[in-house]
Amino acid sequence: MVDLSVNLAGMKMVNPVVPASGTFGFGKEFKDYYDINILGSFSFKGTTKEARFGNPTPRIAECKNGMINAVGLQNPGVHHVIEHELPEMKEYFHKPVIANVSGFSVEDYAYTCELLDKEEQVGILEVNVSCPNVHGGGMSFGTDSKSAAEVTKAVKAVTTKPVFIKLSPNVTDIVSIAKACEEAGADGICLINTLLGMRIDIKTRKPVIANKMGGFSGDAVFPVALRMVYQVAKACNIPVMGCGGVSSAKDVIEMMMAGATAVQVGAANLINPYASKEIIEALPAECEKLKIERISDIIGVVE
Amino acid sequence: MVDLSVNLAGMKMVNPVVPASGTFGFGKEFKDYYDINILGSFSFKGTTKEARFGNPTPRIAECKNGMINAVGLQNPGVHHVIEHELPEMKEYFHKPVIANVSGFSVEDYAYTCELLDKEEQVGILEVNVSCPNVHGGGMSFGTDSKSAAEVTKAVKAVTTKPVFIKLSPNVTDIVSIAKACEEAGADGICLINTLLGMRIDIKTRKPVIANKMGGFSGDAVFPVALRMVYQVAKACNIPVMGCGGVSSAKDVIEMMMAGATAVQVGAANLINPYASKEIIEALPAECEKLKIERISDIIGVVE
Amino acid sequence: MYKIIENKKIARSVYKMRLEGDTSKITAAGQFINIKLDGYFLRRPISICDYDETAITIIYKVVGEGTEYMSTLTEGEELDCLVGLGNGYTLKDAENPVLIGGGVGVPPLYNLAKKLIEKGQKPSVILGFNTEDEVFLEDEFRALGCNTVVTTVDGSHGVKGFVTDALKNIDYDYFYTCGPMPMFRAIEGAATTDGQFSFEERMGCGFGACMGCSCKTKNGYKRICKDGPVLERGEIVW
Amino acid sequence: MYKIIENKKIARSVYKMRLEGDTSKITAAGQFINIKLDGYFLRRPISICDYDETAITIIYKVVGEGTEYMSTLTEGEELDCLVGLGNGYTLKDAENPVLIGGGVGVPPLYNLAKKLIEKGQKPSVILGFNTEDEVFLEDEFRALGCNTVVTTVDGSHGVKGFVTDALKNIDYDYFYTCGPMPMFRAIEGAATTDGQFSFEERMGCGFGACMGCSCKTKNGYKRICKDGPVLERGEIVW
Ligand SMILES: Cc1cc2nc3c(=O)[nH]c(=O)nc-3n(C[C@H](O)[C@H](O)[C@H](O)COP(=O)(O)OP(=O)(O)OC[C@H]3O[C@@H](n4cnc5c(N)ncnc54)[C@H](O)[C@@H]3O)c2cc1C
Ligand SMILES: Cc1cc2nc3c(=O)[nH]c(=O)nc-3n(C[C@H](O)[C@H](O)[C@H](O)COP(=O)(O)OP(=O)(O)OC[C@H]3O[C@@H](n4cnc5c(N)ncnc54)[C@H](O)[C@@H]3O)c2cc1C
Ligand SMILES: Cc1cc2nc3c(=O)[nH]c(=O)nc-3n(C[C@H](O)[C@H](O)[C@H](O)COP(=O)(O)O)c2cc1C
Ligand SMILES: Cc1cc2nc3c(=O)[nH]c(=O)nc-3n(C[C@H](O)[C@H](O)[C@H](O)COP(=O)(O)O)c2cc1C
Ligand code: FES
Ligand code: FES
Repeated sequence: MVDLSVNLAGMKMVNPVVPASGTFGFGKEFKDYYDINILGSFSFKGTTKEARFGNPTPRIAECKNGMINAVGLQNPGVHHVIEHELPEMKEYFHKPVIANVSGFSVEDYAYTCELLDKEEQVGILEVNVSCPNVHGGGMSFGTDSKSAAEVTKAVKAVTTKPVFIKLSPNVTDIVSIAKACEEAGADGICLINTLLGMRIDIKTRKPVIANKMGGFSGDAVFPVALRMVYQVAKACNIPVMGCGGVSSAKDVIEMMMAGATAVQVGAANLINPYASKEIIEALPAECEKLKIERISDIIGVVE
Repeated sequence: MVDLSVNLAGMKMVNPVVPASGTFGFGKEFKDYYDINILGSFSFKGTTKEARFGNPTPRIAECKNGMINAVGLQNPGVHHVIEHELPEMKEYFHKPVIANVSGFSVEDYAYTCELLDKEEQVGILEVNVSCPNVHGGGMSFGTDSKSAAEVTKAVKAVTTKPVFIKLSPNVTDIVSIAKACEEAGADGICLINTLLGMRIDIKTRKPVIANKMGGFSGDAVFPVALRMVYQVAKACNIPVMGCGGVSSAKDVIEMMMAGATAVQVGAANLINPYASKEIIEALPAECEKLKIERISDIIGVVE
Repeated sequence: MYKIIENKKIARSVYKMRLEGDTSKITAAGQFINIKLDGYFLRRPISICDYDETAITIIYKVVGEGTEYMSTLTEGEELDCLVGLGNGYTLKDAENPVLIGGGVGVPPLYNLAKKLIEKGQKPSVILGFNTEDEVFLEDEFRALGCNTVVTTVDGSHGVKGFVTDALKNIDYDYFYTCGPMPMFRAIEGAATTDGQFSFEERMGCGFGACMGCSCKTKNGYKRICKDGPVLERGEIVW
Repeated sequence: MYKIIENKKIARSVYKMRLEGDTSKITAAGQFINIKLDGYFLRRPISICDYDETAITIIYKVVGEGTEYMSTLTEGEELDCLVGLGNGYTLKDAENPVLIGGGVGVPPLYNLAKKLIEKGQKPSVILGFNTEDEVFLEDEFRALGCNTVVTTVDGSHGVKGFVTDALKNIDYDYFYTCGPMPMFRAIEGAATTDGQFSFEERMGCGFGACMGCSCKTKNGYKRICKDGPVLERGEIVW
C-alpha cells in the first residue's frame, strides 16, 4: 500500500491532489460526478470583498493543449461565501478547504482574509496576488516583491491560519518574489497562476476574448510551472503548492519531485470533470511502478 | 493572386515566412528537403565571437506540444561563419539572410555585429539578448531595459544594416524593454525567444536536460508569443518579427494580425523539415478564404 | 464513450450524427452534449436534436477546426461526451406554441416539438435559413404533423424573408426559439407573447464550474451552460 | 507516409514492426528512421533492422510513452517517418568481423550482417541480453549462416555473462557494435581491433539542424544524428 498522505503546512491531507481555484467552483458541480471527499482538499473560487460579475464575455478561448480565461474573478463576495457557500459546502465536503482570496488593495486582502480566517472549514488561506484578469489590481501585487510582501504582512497580521501566497508566472524573477513573501511571514507559496496570453479570431479580426488578453493555462504550461516550482522550492524553506498544466498522476509525481508538497489541478477539471478523481486513483499504481512507498518521500528529491 | 510580399525594415521579402535561428542551421540540412529560396529569408544559427560547443547533453526534452532545448549556442564562431558558412550558403541561398548574434558582453555583441555587417549576404542583424541557455550572459541583457538598450546602442554604432533586437519572454514587462530598444535606435524587435522551462525524468529522478533548465518552445507557447507581439507592436513604431509556436499558415496570419511584419517558424522545422515550405504553400489559399489580397494589409489590423 | 452510428451530410456544411450510448442523463429538450475531440483542448457544445433509450442525434455545422474534424469521423469511432447538460426548455401549458429556429438553432426544437405534441399541444414551426441548400429537418417536422414554414433570406425555398416575416401569419400563444443573436433581436421586437430563448456562449467547462459563460439577467448572474442555455423572455437583459 | 504491415511482440516488451513505403533514401546499414507519433511532439528515432525495395523492418522496446503507444498501433495504420537518417556503418574490408549487439542495440546489426555477407565476409555475432525472455533475432542471424553466440547476464539462455565474455573466444579482425553505454565501455576495454560504435542521444530533429545531439570527438564536434550515429573507435572521446 502506497502512502499518499502529505502534510501541507500543518494541514494533513490523504493525498496531495488539490483542484485549483476557479476550476472547481465551490465543489458543487463536481459532487454530482463523484464524492469529492476523496480529494486532499480543494481551493475554492477566488473570493473578493465585494461580489463581482467579472469581465464581459467571451471570456474563454481555446489554445493548443490549453485555454485562455478572462473570467475576472466572478464571485459572490466574501459575505455571501461565508453565509451561504461554506454552510452549504459542509453538507458535501467534510475536510478543511483552501480559501482563495483576491483583492484590489492591501486592505481588501486583509479584510477578506480576516473574515475567512474565522471559518473553521478553512484550513489554508491562499492569497492570489497574481490574477491577470483584473485591471489596476491583482496582477501588480504579484509582479513586484515589495507589494507581494506587503500583502503577505497585512494578511498575516489578521490571521492565524497558514497563509500561502499564489504567485504569477509573468515575472522576470520568481525567486526574489517568493523569498520576499517568505521573509514577510508567508507559510507557503502556491504557483503558478496563469500566463498572460492572447488569441485572435482571424475571421473577425478581433481578439477571441472580449478583454483582449487573458490567463493561459492547461497542459501546455506544465514545463514553465515545473521550472518555477523547482526554483522556488530550492530557494525557500516554506512548502510549495505546485500548479500549472497538471493532468495526470505522472505530472503530480514530477511536480512533487521538483519540490511541491501538494499539487493543484486546474483546467484539466474543466475538460474532464473526473480529472482529479482519475489522478488520485492512478497515483498508487504509478508510485508502485516507481518504487515510491510514501509519496512524501519524493518531495524535492531532484537535486 | 494573393500578394504575400512584405517589406521588413527595408528588406523586401516574397513572403513573411522566416525559419527561426537555431532551428534551421545555416540552411544546409533543409536544402536537401526543398529549395529554400522559396523562403522570405531565414535567420541562421546564433553566432558568437568565439566558437562554442555549447552545453552538455542531453540538451533536448519533450513536452506536450513543445520541446525544451539547452543547446547553449553551439556555433563555429563568427570568423568561421564568415570564412566558410556564408560563402557556402551563397551556392544554395540567393537572398539576404538574417544574421543572429549572441554575446557575453556588450563588446562581444559589437565585435560580432561589426564583422557580419560587412557581409553583403546579411540583410538584417538579429541581436539575441535572450538566450536562456548560457550562464552569466545572454539572458540578463534581455531581462533588463538598461542592458538591452546598451547592447542596441553599441551594435547600432558599428553597423549600417537594420538591427532587430530579439527579446526574451521571461520578463515582467516586455513593453518597457522593447521601448528601451526602440529609443536606443533598434530598427525592429523580434520576439519571442524560448520560455524558461524544465522537465524531470521521474524514473531516474533527474532533470531530463543536463543543464537542468532550458528553453521551452513549440506550439504550446503560441498564445504567450502572440500576446507579446500584440503588446509590443501596439507600443512601438518599429516593425516586429513574430516568433513562437507558429506551425501553420493560420498561425502566420494570426501573428500578423497581432502586429508582426514577418513571422518566424522555429521548432516546427525540427519535427517536420517541410514545415516552412508547407506554410508558404498554404498561405495563398488561407488568405483567399479570409479575403486577404495583400498579406501586408493585415499587419496589426487587430485593435 | 459514445459510438458513432451515423455521420452524414444533410445540407450545405451541415451534418447529422447519431451517437449510441447512455441517454439516461437527458431530462429535457434543449439540453446539450459537450464533445471531446482528439487534438482539441476544449469540448464542443452541441444541442441534442433528438434521443431515445439508446442513442442521441445531433446536427452540427462545420464552422471551424473542431466541427471540420467531426465531419471526418466515421461509423464505429467513439467520442467522449458529457451528456444532458444545461436546463433545456421548460414545457409550458399553451395550446399553440410556435417554435422558431434559425440555422443550426433548429435542431433542439425537434425533440421539443415531439415533447409538446406528447403533451397534446399543436406546435407550429418556423425554420429560417439563408438559402435553399442550407435547409434541413423540414420534412421531419412535417412528419410530426407540425404546421411548418420555411423562410429563406434569398427566397430560394419557402417564404422569402426572415422568420419574423412568417411569424406575423401564425397564431401562437407562446414561443420557443434557438438561433443567432440578430434573429433573437428581431423576435424580441416582434413577438407578442412570452417565450424562451436558447443562448450560445464560449464555454470552458459546460457544466457550471468555471464561470466562463456568465451573463447578466434580471434575476442575477446566470451561467449559460448550467442555468441556461434557455432563458425566459422576461429575465433577459438585451 | 509508411503503412504498418506488421506489428507484433517478439520478446519481453520488444516489438517488431514492418513499414511499407519508400526505402530509396536508405544508403547504409545502421541508419535510422524518425517516427512522428500522434500526440507526441518530438519524433522517435529507431534503427533500421532490415529493408528491401518496399518495406522497412524495425524492432523497438517499450520504454516510455511513445513506444508504448507504438505497440498499440495496428496493421493498416500509417506513420509519418523520416527515413535513411544518419551515416550508418561503413563497411570495412575484414575477413572475420564480429557484430556485437546489446538489447535493442541488436537490430541494426542484422542488415549489417547481410551486407557484410554480400561482400563475401564471414561475420560472427554476439547478442547480449539480461535474461532469456528478452532474446530476439537469434534464429534470424543463424539463418544468415553467422556464427551466433547469445549471452545472458543470468545465464538463462546461451552463455552466462556479458558480451565481452563471449568476445574472448571469438576470432575477429574488426568489430561493429550497438548497445548501451556500459557495454560500450566494456568493449572499449576488451576489444583488440578497430571497430565502430553506434551511439544514442536525445534528438530534437534527427537530421542535423538543431545541434541537440552533439558530442565531442577527436575530429571535432559531431552530431550523433547526422555525422553519427556510428563513430569509429579511434575518434571517440570516452
Ligand atoms: C449550448 C450550445 C448549443 C449548440 N448547439 C449547436 C448545434 O446543435 N449545432 C451546431 O452546429 N452548433 C451548435 N453550437 C455551436 C457550436 O458549439 C460551435 O459551432 C462549435 O463549438 C464550433 O467549434 P469549431 O471547433 O468548429 O470552431 P472554432 O471556432 O475553431 O472553435 C474555437 C472555440 O470556440 C468555441 N466556439 C466557436 N463557436 C462557438 C459558438 N457559436 N458557441 C459556443 N462556442 C463556440 C468552440 O467550442 C471552441 O472552443 C452550440 C453552442 C452552444 C453553446
Ligand atoms: C539513432 C538511434 C537509434 C535507436 N534505435 C532503436 C531501436 O532500434 N530500437 C529501440 O527500441 N530503441 C532505439 N532507440 C532508442 C529509442 O529512440 C527510444 O527508446 C525511444 O525514443 C523512447 O521513446 P519513448 O517515448 O517510449 O520514451 P520517453 O522516455 O517517453 O521519451 C521521451 C523523449 O526522450 C527520447 N528518448 C528516450 N529514450 C531515448 C534514447 N534511448 N535515445 C534517444 N532518445 C530517447 C524520446 O525520443 C522522446 O523524445 C534508438 C535511439 C537512437 C538515438
Ligand atoms: C477558468 C479559470 C478560472 C480561474 N480562477 C482563478 C481564481 O479565481 N483564483 C486563482 O487564484 N486562480 C484562478 N485560476 C488559475 C488556476 O487556479 C491555476 O492557477 C491555473 O489555471 C494554472 O493551472 P492549470 O494549468 O492546471 O489550469 C483560474 C483558472 C481558470 C482556468
Ligand atoms: C534547438 C533550438 C535552438 C535555438 N537556438 C537559437 C539561437 O541560436 N538564437 C536565437 O536567437 N534563438 C534560438 N532559438 C529560439 C528560436 O529561434 C525561437 O525564438 C523559439 O524557439 C520560439 O519559436 P518556436 O516556438 O517556433 O520554436 C532556438 C530554439 C531551438 C528550439
Ligand atoms: S462554461 Fe464553465 S461555467 Fe459555463
Ligand atoms: S538531433 Fe538535431 S542536430 Fe542532431
